[in-house]
Amino acid sequence: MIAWLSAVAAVTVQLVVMVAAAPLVVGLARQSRAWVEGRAGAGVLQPWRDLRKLLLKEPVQAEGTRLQVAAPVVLLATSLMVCAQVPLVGTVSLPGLPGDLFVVVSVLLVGTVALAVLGLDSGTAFGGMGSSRHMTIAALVEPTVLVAVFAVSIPAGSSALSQIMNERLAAPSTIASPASLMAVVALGIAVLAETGRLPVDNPATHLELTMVHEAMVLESSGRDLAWVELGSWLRLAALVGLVGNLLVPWGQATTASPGALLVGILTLLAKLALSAVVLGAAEVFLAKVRLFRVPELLAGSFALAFLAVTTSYLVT
Amino acid sequence: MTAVDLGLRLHLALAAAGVLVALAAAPERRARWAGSLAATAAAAGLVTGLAAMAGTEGRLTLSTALPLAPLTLAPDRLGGLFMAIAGGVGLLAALFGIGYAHGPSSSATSWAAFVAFLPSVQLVPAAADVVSFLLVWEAMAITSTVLLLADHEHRPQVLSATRWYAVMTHLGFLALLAGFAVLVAESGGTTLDELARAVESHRQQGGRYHGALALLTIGFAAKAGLVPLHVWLPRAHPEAPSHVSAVMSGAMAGTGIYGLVLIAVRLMPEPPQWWALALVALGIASALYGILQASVATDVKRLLGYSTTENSGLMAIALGLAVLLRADGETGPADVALVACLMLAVSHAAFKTTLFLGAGSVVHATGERDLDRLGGLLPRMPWTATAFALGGLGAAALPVTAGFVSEWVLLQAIIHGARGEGRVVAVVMPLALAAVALTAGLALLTMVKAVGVAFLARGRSEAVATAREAPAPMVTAMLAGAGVLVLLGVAAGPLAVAVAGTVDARGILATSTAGLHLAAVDAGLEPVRLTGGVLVLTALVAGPAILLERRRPRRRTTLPWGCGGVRTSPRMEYTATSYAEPLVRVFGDALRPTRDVAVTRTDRAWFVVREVRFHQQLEDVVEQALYRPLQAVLNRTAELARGVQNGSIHRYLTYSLAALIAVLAAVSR
Amino acid sequence: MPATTYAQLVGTAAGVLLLSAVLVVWRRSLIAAVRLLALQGVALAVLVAVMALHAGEGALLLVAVLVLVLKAVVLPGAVRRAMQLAAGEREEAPLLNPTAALLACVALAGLAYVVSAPLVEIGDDPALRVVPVGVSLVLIGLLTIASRRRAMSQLIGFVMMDNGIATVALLTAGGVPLVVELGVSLDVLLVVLILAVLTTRMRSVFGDTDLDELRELREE
Amino acid sequence: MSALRLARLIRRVGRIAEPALPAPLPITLPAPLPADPPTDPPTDGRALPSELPSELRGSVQVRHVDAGSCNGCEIEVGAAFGPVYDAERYGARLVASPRHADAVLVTGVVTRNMAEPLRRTVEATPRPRVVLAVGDCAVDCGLFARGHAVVGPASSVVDVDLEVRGCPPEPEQIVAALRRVTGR
Repeated sequence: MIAWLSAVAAVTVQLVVMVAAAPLVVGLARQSRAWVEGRAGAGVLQPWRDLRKLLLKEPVQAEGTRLQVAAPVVLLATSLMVCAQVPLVGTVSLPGLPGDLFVVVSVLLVGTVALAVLGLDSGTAFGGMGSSRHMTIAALVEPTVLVAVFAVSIPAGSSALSQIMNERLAAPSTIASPASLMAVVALGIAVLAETGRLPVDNPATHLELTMVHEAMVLESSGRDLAWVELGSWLRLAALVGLVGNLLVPWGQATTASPGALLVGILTLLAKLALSAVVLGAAEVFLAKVRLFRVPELLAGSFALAFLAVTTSYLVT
Repeated sequence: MTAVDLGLRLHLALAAAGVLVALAAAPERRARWAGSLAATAAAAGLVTGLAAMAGTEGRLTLSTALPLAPLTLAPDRLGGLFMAIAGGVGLLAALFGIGYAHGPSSSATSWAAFVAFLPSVQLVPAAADVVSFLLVWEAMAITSTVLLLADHEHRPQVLSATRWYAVMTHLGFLALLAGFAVLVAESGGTTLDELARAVESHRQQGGRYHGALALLTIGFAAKAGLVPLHVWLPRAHPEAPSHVSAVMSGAMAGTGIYGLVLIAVRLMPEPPQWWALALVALGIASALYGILQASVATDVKRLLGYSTTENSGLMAIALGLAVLLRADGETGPADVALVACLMLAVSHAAFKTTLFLGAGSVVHATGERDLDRLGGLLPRMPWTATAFALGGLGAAALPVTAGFVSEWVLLQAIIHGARGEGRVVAVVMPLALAAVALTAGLALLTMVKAVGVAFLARGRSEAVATAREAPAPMVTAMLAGAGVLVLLGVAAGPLAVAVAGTVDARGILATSTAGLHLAAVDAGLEPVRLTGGVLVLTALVAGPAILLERRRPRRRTTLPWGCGGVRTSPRMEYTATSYAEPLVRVFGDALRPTRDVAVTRTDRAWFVVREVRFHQQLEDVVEQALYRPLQAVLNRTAELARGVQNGSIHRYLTYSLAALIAVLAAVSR
Repeated sequence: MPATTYAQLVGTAAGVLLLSAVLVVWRRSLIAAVRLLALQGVALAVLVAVMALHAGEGALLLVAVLVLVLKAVVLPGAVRRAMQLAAGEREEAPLLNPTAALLACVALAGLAYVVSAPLVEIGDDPALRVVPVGVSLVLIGLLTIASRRRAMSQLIGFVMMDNGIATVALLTAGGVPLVVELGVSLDVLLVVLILAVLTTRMRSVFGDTDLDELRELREE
Repeated sequence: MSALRLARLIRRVGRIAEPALPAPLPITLPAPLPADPPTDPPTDGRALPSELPSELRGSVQVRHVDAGSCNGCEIEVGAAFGPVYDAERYGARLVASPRHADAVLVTGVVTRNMAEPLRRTVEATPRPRVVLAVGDCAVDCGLFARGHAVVGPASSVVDVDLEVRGCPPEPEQIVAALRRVTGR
């Protein structure tokens, strides 16, 4: 019972930290981008200000739309579920919910579907367009994700994330092996595609015809939009945090003691901050690739993931 | 007398009564009576199957039916599983049919064929000897052909579809006949057990054994709809009445998979490696090709038909991997893969039945199967929409449905399977994983497209405007299918254990919360807790949302945001065709679309465009490349053969004479 | 050198070899391809050096230095020189689109893994486990030659094949005799130079180095 | 441009945003009415007597509507959101849909074809919302008054909360008007 309670407490802490940090990750990425561009920038807290304002506003809903209320809530709930299952602050997981990677991926996909359905539901040309592109990319990313997962799960002999992390903590030499590096790079590309970042999608675009993510939410407003935004930011933060933890697993709490959790929180925040700065700055150097060149990028990442699996057979 | 004994007799009796009632009853009562009897018979079959699955033995021998050999029906545990699947599907389909069947599909012939079709599908897995197996198999083929023909007077494409179906299904039958004939000749007996024993002792003989294996595989693969023998599927499914399509896809395709599993576990245990590799290759090709065609299809029933090919492909992959892994000594993952194959069969039956019935309900209400002309049905048909969406969730393998659980088990088998020393296995595993992953991704897109385009946004044609929810029996059947799908997804552990029992798979355990624990590969899944977690988190979000809803109510506007445009119409929405357009481009090499754009200009000026028409056609590439040339050759041969037959009685008698001489020559040698 | 470190170093070098080959197929830019070729040379040299240190053979260390000079500096340099002669051609327009080429790479890597089983099993040296990488390099090099238009890419594919052969030879024979390795590499250098000259000639005649244009030379 | 050259350029240029001016007057304070004569030199954004909503403090998403402008104002609006004036640092951002917007920024005289779209755009914007008329044309038709395709200034079609004069207005003025809304 006590073990159960402390696990719940650890997961709750992780959820709270992620909800607080996810907008800051986006804010920091935008801010670092602004610095590189020679701007002053809106400040790291800007996403939080945006959220507060959106929650205070009156949402507008068009006739004939049915899922504008439910779909954003589902998206946010699945993002929270992902945050609860992925080892971020620590590898402590709820008993019976070991954060199996395949389960995490399918929970993520439920969120993806919620967003795609939201776009179709709006009944406008742009909503359908965004939804179609979003699902196409999601479908093509899927092999990369699963094969990369396969590659990182080989040393641990399990697809449960906490076990993978523990294995990496126990044998750091596996982290720097070519197989693991290739898999993490492939996973990184997949994360960029899945979360709608450059070079697959431009989160700051105003041009409807180039949109993917934005086109689906053109119809949402007020708190509906707030849920969508927070949900997407949580996805980004959780996945970036996961990749960060795969590369640098140290600092994660392996027990639910307060001290370990504190260390876990601090190292997680440091990893997230570093990734956000790198992400924001790197995006200045990237151009969005044409939609029909995206498969090329994804095929590349798939090849990396596959080679990660074969090279992991070579070096044991 | 055991439950199975009783069940088999009851099942046959009820079905026979159903056929008689269908032929005799007055038209206005026919549907209710024949449908109810069919449903009861199917229910009896379901219970019998479940009992057999649990290990109850029983047999029904009809010694006088045929002069040569007695017919024996004695389902073993594996047969019981597939019998139960067919029973469940048949029950829902019959229930649905009561409200659905109208026009030609409610004629006496159609109902009689339907009532006879259900038991034939259920008794294939119950057959204990070759003769009864082939007999029931053929009955299944004939009754389904009759059902398919129901609407032939109104729609010419029905005839073409039936022709394809009849030819393919009989070629498959011939392959089975030949394959079994070889085995029977080897063993001297006709029961499946005798065959298995003969195979055991003749394993080293080579040639014949491999030939029989190949023939049987072709026969079963054609029924399961594996590429390249799938061509009848996307034609027959759209043209059959929807409750018939549900049985054809959910249960009849399952008999093909049953046959393949039967080969691998009972008839010829430890099949050779080439067979397993061929099965995996066929499976990968079917899964990818099927889902690719489904994702670009606009006819909702054609889409579902191709999706059947995809799912059969997944099952074939799982079965092939199970055989490969067992040959490699990896019994743990091999058992998991085998269980995955059977779970996929169960979940496929559940979601495909729901989806076909849902599609039938849409056709019933609107008369449209073309997604491009549907839309906005959610407020008009909320129950159909709910059931169809849940079915879509299952087909896309998302939690918490049986589809998700079975795909998860398959993935676990794959990632734990590659630990051995076998190099072939080591390379096949990641390839299979990639194929399964891409299939899952495309299935997700396909189902979002089907559900989203048909039920959300605004209607794209007038047919939608008058749509009304289906009558009670249909709604009940659809919702029951969806309910089973979710229930099996939540109770993953018991499902897996029950399925594992039928093939003696070890290391598949259920936890106290109906979760699934794969002891063989040390992996666990807890759908109940997962659902609980998601529900708690949803409540966490929904709470504030409801609170805010009170404080700041939302404002309704008439139009969605259309860039301030004054004329926005439903015609501007994305259609199913446009939804799949990026995929058509990405996979252009594999799909080979033919497109043409016709621009009509005004007479006055070249640059004033009056109208632009875009037409895209996506044919089945396999059919084009493989069957058309074959057909051409056949036609040419037939033309030549016509010279043989000129109506002259003398010439026919000469043929007889020549034949007689030839036979005598052959015998005397 | 401890056995585990040795195995890991060999693995890393092999990983870089394979990765650089795949990246050559992925990228369209020819300049990037030449840089990747140099990287591949370095990885090969490291592989040789690691084996030399492990076996404690001075001669093998000499081979490592030679490999470094030849494959990381001279050969890429020659290819780059050829490219400068055929100025203005920086982008490959492949016959096979990169998506398909990458998937083909994946298939070839799998094939290499399966077919090199007999080579791997000739000893229990951990270095032998990476023989499939060499075989994949040969196959991917051939794929590059077959699927690309520009003469420059053919050069690159050719050098990749040579690297692959060298890797296999090195790993299985515990180091090719110095003379043989030198001879082969010089052969390749010669081929590169000849092709470079040919390319320039082609360019001055056709204004392009699209090899499909060579079809026009056929007498009819 | 290669990544290396881009990096060098970034290092050489450094920060190009101009230093921030002191924060504007508190938004709840109603500003005086315009002193009517149109020859009045353009000043920074003047709030009409209505109060600006406090919900928008710190974050304003702007939907820009060109109701019939000569594109002079567009250039200045673009400059206001560019790196030099950097309106984003005060919490303002251009967005692609009025559903996401808090402010509708109107430039140009309202032409007949754009009157209905403008009305719809404002209608599609969730409340509380602010409408800014930027440039002389949007404020009082400027040069194009009494044109045959002109409906009138923005205020003749929708309720305008803030006006920015100038033909075209300078980016500082646009930024100042936006800062009145964000209060930063």
